[in-house]
Amino acid sequence: MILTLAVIFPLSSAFVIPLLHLYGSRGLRLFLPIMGLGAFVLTLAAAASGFGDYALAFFGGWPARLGVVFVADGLSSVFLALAAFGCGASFLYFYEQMGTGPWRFYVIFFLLQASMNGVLLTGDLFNMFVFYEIFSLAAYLLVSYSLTWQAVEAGLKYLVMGTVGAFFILLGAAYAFIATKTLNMAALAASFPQMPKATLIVIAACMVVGFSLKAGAFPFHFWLPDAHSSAITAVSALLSGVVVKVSIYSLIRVSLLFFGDALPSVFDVITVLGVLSLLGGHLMASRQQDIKRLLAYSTVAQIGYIMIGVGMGTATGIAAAVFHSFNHMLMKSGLFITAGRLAEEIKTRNIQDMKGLYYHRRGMVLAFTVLAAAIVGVPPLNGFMSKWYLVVASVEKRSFLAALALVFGTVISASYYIRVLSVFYTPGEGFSEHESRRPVLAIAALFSACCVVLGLLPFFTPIWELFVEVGSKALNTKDYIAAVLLK
Amino acid sequence: MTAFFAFVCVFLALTALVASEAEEVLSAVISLSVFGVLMAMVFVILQAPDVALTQAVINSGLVTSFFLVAYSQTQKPNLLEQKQDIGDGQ
Amino acid sequence: MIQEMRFVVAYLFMAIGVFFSLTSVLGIIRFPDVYTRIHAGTKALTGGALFVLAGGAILAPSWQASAKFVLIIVFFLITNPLSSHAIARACYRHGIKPELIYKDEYGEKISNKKE
Amino acid sequence: MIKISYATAIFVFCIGLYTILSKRNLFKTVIGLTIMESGALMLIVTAGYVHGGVPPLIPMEGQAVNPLPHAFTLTAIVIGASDVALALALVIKVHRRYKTVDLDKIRGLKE
Amino acid sequence: MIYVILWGLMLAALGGFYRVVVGPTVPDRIVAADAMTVLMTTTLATLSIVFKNGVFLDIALAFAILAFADVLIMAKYFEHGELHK
Amino acid sequence: MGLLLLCLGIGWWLWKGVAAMEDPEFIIGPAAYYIINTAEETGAANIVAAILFDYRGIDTLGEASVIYTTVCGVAMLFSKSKYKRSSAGLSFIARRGVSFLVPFLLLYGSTIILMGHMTPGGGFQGGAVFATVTILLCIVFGSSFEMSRIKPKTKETIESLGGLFFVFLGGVGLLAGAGFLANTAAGFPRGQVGNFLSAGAIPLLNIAVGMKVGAGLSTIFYSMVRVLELEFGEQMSEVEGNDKN
Amino acid sequence: MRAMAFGDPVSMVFVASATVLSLAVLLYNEWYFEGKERKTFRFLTVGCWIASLGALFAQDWLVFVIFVELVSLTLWRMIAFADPKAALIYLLAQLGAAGIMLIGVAGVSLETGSLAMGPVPPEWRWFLLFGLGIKTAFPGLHFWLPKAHGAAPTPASALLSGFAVKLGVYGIARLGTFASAPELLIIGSAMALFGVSMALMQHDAKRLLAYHTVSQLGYVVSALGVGTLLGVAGALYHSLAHALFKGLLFLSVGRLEKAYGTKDLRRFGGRAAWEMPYTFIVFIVGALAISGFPGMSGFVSKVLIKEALMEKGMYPAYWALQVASIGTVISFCKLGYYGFLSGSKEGEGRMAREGFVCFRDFSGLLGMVFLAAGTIFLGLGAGAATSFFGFSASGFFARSDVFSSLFIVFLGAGIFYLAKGFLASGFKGALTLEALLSEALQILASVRSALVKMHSGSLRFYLALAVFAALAILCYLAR
Amino acid sequence: MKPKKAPIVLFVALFLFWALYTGRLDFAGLAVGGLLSTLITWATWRIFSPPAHELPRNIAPPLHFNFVWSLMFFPLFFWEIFKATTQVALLTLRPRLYLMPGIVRVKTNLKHKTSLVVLANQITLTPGTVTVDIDLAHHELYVHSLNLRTLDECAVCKDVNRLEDRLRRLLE
Repeated sequence: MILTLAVIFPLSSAFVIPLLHLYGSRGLRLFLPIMGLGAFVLTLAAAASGFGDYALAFFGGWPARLGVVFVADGLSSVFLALAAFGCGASFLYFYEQMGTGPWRFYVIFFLLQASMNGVLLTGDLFNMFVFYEIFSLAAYLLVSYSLTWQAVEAGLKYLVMGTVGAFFILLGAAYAFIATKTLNMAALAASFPQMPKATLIVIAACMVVGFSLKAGAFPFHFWLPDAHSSAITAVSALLSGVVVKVSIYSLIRVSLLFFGDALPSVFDVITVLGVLSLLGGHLMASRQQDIKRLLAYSTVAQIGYIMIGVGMGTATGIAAAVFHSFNHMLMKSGLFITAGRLAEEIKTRNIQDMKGLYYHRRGMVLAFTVLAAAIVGVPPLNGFMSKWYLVVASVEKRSFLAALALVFGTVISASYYIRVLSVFYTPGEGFSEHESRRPVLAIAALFSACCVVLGLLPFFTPIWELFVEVGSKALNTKDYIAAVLLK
Repeated sequence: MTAFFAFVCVFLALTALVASEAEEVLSAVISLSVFGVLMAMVFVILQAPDVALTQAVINSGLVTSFFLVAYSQTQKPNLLEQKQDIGDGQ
Repeated sequence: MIQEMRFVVAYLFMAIGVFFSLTSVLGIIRFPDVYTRIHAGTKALTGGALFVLAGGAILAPSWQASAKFVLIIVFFLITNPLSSHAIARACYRHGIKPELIYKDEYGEKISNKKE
Repeated sequence: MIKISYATAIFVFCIGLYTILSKRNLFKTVIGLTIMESGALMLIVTAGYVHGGVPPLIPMEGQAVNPLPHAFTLTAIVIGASDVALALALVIKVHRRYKTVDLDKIRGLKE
Repeated sequence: MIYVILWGLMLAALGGFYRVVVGPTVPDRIVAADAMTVLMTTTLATLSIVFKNGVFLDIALAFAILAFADVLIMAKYFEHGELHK
Repeated sequence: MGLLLLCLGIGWWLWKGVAAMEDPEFIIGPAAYYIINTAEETGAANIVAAILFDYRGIDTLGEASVIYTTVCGVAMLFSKSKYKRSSAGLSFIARRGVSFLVPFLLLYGSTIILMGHMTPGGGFQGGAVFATVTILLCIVFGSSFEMSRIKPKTKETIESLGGLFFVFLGGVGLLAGAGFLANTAAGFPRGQVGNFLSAGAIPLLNIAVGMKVGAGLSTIFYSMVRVLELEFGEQMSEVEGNDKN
Repeated sequence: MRAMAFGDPVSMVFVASATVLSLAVLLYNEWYFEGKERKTFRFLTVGCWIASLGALFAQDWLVFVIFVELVSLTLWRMIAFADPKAALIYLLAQLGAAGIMLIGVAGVSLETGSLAMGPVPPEWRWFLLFGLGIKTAFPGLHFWLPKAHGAAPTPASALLSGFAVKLGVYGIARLGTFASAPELLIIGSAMALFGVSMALMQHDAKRLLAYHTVSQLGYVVSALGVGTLLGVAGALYHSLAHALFKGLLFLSVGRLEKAYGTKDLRRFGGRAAWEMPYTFIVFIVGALAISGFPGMSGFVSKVLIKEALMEKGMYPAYWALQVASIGTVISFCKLGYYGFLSGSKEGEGRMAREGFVCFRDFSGLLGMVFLAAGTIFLGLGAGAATSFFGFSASGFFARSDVFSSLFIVFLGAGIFYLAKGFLASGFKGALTLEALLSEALQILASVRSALVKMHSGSLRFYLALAVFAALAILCYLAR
Repeated sequence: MKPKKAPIVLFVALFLFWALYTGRLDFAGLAVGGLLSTLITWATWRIFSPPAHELPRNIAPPLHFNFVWSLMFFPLFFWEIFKATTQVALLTLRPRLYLMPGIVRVKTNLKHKTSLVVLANQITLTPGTVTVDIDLAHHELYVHSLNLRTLDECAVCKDVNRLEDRLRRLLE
């Protein structure tokens, strides 16, 4: 029930908004916050319902083999919570900035949220593809929303690459279907090990390529910096914080469920992609002058971190990847919101023109500092903790190359974030004297506070154990299959 | 039937190649519409009437009109002049 | 007997249709310019398709299928002259001159109108 | 026959991919997307075919083909059409900004 | 026998395809494509006899009803240079 | 050339992937169940429609949402544009012919929608026919003609209502406790297989999808047809503005 | 969270040095800085001290690394005031070190199931040693040190060489407190010799001191490598002593720098002995201490170390340290001569005479005096201090030790007198990791430019690359 | 047939289409068909008489439909088509093309615009002739012919007039 509502409520909100707009826009002003809040609460509720045990929702009353089933387990719960927070922050930011005027934005936003929840919850491969397409289309649109030439170009590139990726995913699903004649993920997982190797390879490659294209791992990442830097601030935060993570979720889910036993070398591929995107992203970010572009390349690198965690294929690795995903949502959304707001206020995105920003926008810059420190991995903050667990995971798997790449990447990232920060703190003149408005500051402050708290929490073993449990549960395909198919 | 199907398949590949390689966009669009018809035929031979019907409906009219609308919109290099004209006219 | 007659008639129709289709395609390939090719294209419909479809209508297993064949014929008859005519007119208006023409009263009319 | 269909589908998919990779015109890119999609769809539909099957409509004489891929394909066709429509809309927008549809000239965002 | 008809129609369509490929002007291609569509629609209808199933006629009917839209759209584009006139 | 080889390399692997599998002799998996039990459980003669709207109804909702997303997006992208109204259409013959065809096209579209549970077709195909009709009207009669008949506002209302109707029909199942988009389990009458009034909610869902798709696709076309765009520079504040059309 | 608790003597020694040095530097700050910077530095110094206390009390490798990182951060902020670039290099080096240590720590925790500080399995020891080696500036890994020391403001330099690098030593000590470690011996002696030889070639006063830090840490490391109680005691004693006298030396050079406006030895006027007598006095104390002059702290610690070495019969290391001592003396003669004595009493060069106008002037000196007092106390009260380690030190200070120290001091002074001209000429080009590192940076830069070329904005290229990658993945999976 | 009867003709046509298309003669099917046909007739019959500015008003809709003649008309029509097609097919099969294309103006005597359009379509359907344009004001058709046969005498006009006569008997 609650799982269904988590998808249906935002979807029907999206359907209702045009009616509200066309027949009296006052209703829009009243209902829009309610819709946003409702979507947030329902998503969180779905996350909560799935955290302990497997929560299932059967569509049309059909059992999982016949129909579509929604499954919430630990993994999807964490990502649901992530999506709830990311979308909430982005919604709040946009609502605060634009009001109810651009109603089509909200339509697409709610479609995006609904489809993301759908991807995170669904237990059916083709259904996942459908929701994936909705949210990809919504994402392309949100990127090109501002209609500047950058936005349009980035949107087009994103669309072409994303569509190619989607077709690869579709091809993978098709092959899976050809081989097993079923598309329920649990049923697929049960019948994967008996598949001919050639088919297995094709499925694995198509899935990895498709999801990497959508997530923006290294040789497939080229749309990402364009899209994330050209979009408006709220959208950038949403894209970097949440949308990319949903692809990561799909990658984790698919690779663990299908290839965990059948074709373990997939994880090597994922690790290599992770290392490449980590190094590539950091190296590219280190020479950017445009702050949003820098952050976007940093996202590529962080995707690399997460993919290294996934590629380890162990409970610790998955737990670290999940934890880092969550942290990255907090950090990158916060960074995009603060940096984007600053850039909007001073009407430039060039880092060199931001000299002395600290002395004029104290709150925002402080929040930016904390978030940047967190993303670099300064000890008591969450970025450090997740990186530490990533290192632990990779050492556990004895892949020192990945561990060294992690360290090396961190060093590079420190170099460019420090470059930005030192510009902020160098005295300079020429900005109008007003502090950003409260709600934005509140979001930024909340996110930086969350960074601190999440950095300290894993020191308490039980909390970290929760994450490890999520990882081990995600690894335990037998339980998943049993829970979905036997109910 | 198999031979006929093979022929249709070869034909399909040929139209796809022409749609890909034609130098004019319009020719490619025309080729694409033929491609769509052949696709529908393939679906029919594969005993999928629903899919074939969808392909038929989408292919004749919708996709072509979208392509041609977009193409006609991009055939005006100087938009500013156009704007002037329209502004004067109305 | 009647059944066999039906088959014979149907296949005769169809054979005629295929013959006309092939000749019309030959025309499309051989004719010199657009306007003449439109004639050939029209023939592909009227000569070829109609006869084949009529044969099919005779051959069809049930009356519903025959009705659908008839419907297809009717709609072809309605739609195809439209498209042929539209193409011919569009070509002329677009400015594609016929390569081979002996008499052009339409061109005279358009040029008169413009003046 | 099934193998022929598979081969054609894969070939068509590759042609679409090749079109996207090699053509500079944006419309060609979109056409490539369409072709690619068609290839994938053909693959899925073929997956449902069985020899001597009949369409999955209830008064059936004989063994029906697998109806499940047809449902998927329907959905996927719609999705592909939406993709194409959106791509074309964006192409128009790009043309508004760049005054060209040459992909090698639409390179404002670098590095 | 019916296969002869199918092959004949498809060969005719192939001939039309030659014009689509080489057609010097775009209207040539349009005309040829239209003829091909007609021929292939007929083939579709004939296929329903091959498969002994009237369902496939629906698809042929769809093409018969809707295929002219393609040509009209192209003709419109050709006549006016844009579709919104 | 290298690119071609690249693509063919991918194709080679894909081919190896399918070549490794044997051709199926009979149907396995859920499809076997569908073929046997569809008539009994849903009352739809068209198994594909039963799968689309009953067994896997959420897929169809997703599909409708894809179109909705595209429609909203295209409308958003072109919201700054205006129509250049013109009645320059095709010749009189074409006009007359098309106007003669339009009622038949409409009937054809609605037939496809309403018979979706029995014959090939359904909401999407019928909706596409409706959209084709509107496109044809615009093309043949010029844009000013059709505009006077169906306003964008109406279309958008139809589209939203279609979506809401779909969700509502799904919600009935949810309220009945049989799960979202439940059909006969939620109390919709099954009817006689092959009869017009059968298959429970499937015809209704078809209608909902048809409303949505028809209005949506024609909105896409009309949004793209809009030409005159005021070049507003590239400030963010002027994005969207007020979207009145 | 694994608990932190008060440590054993080992950490107490380091705590003491950190505390004393921080206090002194706090006092010195008042004189050295002005305005806003002073405030910041006050804050940073205290932060640094607290962080280092955290590191020293940590019972757990992870916590240790975290706090060491915090120390690095505060110091980075201090250095960045003067030279952001050097500061960046410093921070990156420290971060890299921490990261490598983290890999080791992760391995340890997986292998042994606990993160407790202490000896670790040999496989992971190398990771930790490598990381700590960067922090301790092992030869080859020391590339960040001269730059950071040279660029930093004086208090930061003092803190840096006073206890930031000591944290690395502390880690090494924790790695294997009572186990003989020949690799440490080798590294230590190499460090001592290398540091001194590099120091001799410098004419930047602060760089000279920085290289001496390397050399003195060499003593400590080799003493740790001995692995006996005596060795550990010597190492601890020496690191405590070194914290005090090196801090002292840095602070006094800082005063010189402020007075002359330069750090270059050749451009010092050399009249400071007359103009700044108090500074000169404390400098002399420091110089004597580092040279191992009897009665000073350096003497005691060096004797302890040498005894430990002798006891185990590690003669090569012993002699290496002796040679290093001679070099130390030479270079400090050089520093003292050029810094304070080379000019005549009536020379040119304008320079404000040391005075005590306000609290600021006073506090600056007070910090130094504080350190000098500590140095002398450690030297004279050696017995009291060594009893802290649980054994009496009196037995070691035989006459032979005193004489040998004196001999070394005078030998060094004599050599300096003879080779004064040669030493002033300076020296360029040494085989360090720096060259290698710059090579690596070159490679990195070329990689980056290749990457930049890749981001050409061409969608077709992007897609081609993606498809190529897909093909590669297929080929890999099929292998 | 009075103008008000137009919707009824439309309704019948639609209903016929429905019945033929669905092929169901049970009550529910016919009821739904009737309902739909009524709805669509109600919604669209106006399209048959487009707004005033579209067309000259004075042309009335076709007055009658001669059912008896139609029994004769359609076979003749098909025979005409068959004849023309054979002619053109033979034309294409010759080794050398003997073409004499040209556009001629054909004056017609049909009064009603719909019958004019039907004539135009009929001409187009007949192979060898394609209607290029229609001049409503002068009741003229411009016909492109594949083979004029003679330049001076309008051979095409004769063919067209033959068709026209039949059509007039059918519709007017």
